[in-house]
Amino acid sequence: MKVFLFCVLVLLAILIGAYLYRVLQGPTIFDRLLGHNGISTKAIILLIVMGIYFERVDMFIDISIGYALLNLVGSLAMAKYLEQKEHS
Amino acid sequence: MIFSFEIPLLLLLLVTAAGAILVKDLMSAVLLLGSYSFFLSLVWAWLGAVDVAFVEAVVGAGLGTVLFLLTLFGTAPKDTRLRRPPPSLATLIVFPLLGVLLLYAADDLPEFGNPKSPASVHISPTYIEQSYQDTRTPNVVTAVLMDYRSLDTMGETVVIFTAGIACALLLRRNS
Amino acid sequence: MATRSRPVSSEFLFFKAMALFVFWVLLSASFEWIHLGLGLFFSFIVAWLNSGHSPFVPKFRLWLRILLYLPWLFYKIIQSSLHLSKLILHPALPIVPHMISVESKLRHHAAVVLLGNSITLTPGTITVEVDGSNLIVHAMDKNDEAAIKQMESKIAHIFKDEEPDL
Amino acid sequence: MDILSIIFIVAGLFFLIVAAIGVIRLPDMYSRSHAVSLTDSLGAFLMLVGIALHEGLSINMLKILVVLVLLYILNPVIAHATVRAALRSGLKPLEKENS
Repeated sequence: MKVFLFCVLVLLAILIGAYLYRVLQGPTIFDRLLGHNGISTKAIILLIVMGIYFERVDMFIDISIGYALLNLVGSLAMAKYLEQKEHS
Repeated sequence: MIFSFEIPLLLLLLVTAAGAILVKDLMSAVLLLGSYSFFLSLVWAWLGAVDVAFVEAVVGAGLGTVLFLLTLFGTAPKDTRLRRPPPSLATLIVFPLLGVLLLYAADDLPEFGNPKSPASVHISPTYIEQSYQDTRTPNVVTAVLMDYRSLDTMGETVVIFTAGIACALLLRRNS
Repeated sequence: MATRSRPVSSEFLFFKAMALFVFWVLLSASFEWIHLGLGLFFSFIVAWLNSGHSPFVPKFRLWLRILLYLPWLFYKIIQSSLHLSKLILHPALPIVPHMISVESKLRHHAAVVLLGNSITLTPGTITVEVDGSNLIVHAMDKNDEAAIKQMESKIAHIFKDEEPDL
Repeated sequence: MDILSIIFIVAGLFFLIVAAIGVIRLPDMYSRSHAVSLTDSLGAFLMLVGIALHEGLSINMLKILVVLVLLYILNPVIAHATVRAALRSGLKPLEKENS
């Protein structure tokens, strides 16, 4: 089980790399924003898998809840900014 | 086995940091810095410092991004494109030298996780043995941060709280 | 505060505070009296501070219907996920991206929110713009319009007994 | 129980990989947002259910389910906000004719 979870962790890191490619390469700013959202979802999952791997889920789960809430604030602010920028 | 997972995380960090410097647009740089904080807090979480990871996520990914954005809101630049002149000759010489020097110095540091390094034999055993009896906190890093050094941490928390209040006030005015 | 124009119903305040309190208990995971008391106190404070927003209090019957709607939504999500995976992995990438404008007959804010959320949750369709009860949806496949119609009729059935507020 | 959770996690990973391929491969921003929503709704669900099964019945399992509910409520909001900002700022969606 430990080995399997480690493989899952590495695979998730590689997937984050795929999203990072989109963030770095994206033709428009919205592609970057989208990649950022994908990265944060992966990071939430990665944290929980990490918690299972260390068998200390009670510590890691709180950070992932915090991530999920903060991600909303950051992304909404970003989307709102981009919306207003084009209007003015 | 435990340490090899740091390599992909550190690679991601490096790529993000380089991207944040090299990208052509101010908005994208802000976004990349947000991702950078995410990865950095993943590294902290992997090292077991859960509180540091949480603060990094709150300050770096949440507040930092929103504060950068509010600055962009407030200044309202017509053009957020970054223009950067090519680096001068002195930069090209000094910084690689500095990097080589730092790498050379890092070679003399004790190995990561070495039980005989000065940091591990001096005070860490006391913390590891006594922190649970002293504070009833299950995580040693949390015990050090939140109990032994709680005044220091309280100052940091006040800073974060102030930043949060400033954020809320500015956002309210905008909406 | 410009948002506090609507009257604050005490019932709504109570529900909000209770939801926050459950969240607090889940996060702290300790059942000592001082933690519970502090949690209760702060949930009421936060609920009172934020009481200016939506006065919508779903009835119990409505919750039950929404709960019964969720498995169907989940079935739809699995179905369209498999379909979208097939489209993405297909070497020729046979997608047909297009915009659909949906003029729904829903007359509730909550119903429109539920519809938009369900559309976005279903892979292959995403709500782009909401104006009143009209939605603009970006879809990847030609058959998605029928699925949205079906979803809308289900949600209209959920909200059929409520007072329209849109 | 371990076998079941491994099956769930592998299925979730499959959807995550498909979504990552889609994010790289799809042609325009609106279609890429579909790939991201694919991850969020089914991949994350399967992975988190697998992890919760592995964890067993405890308060941690409840917290994992809370993360799941938060993801299901918040991610559509984020996706919608992103796409709406793109539309309002005048990014034209790619319209492909049936052929």
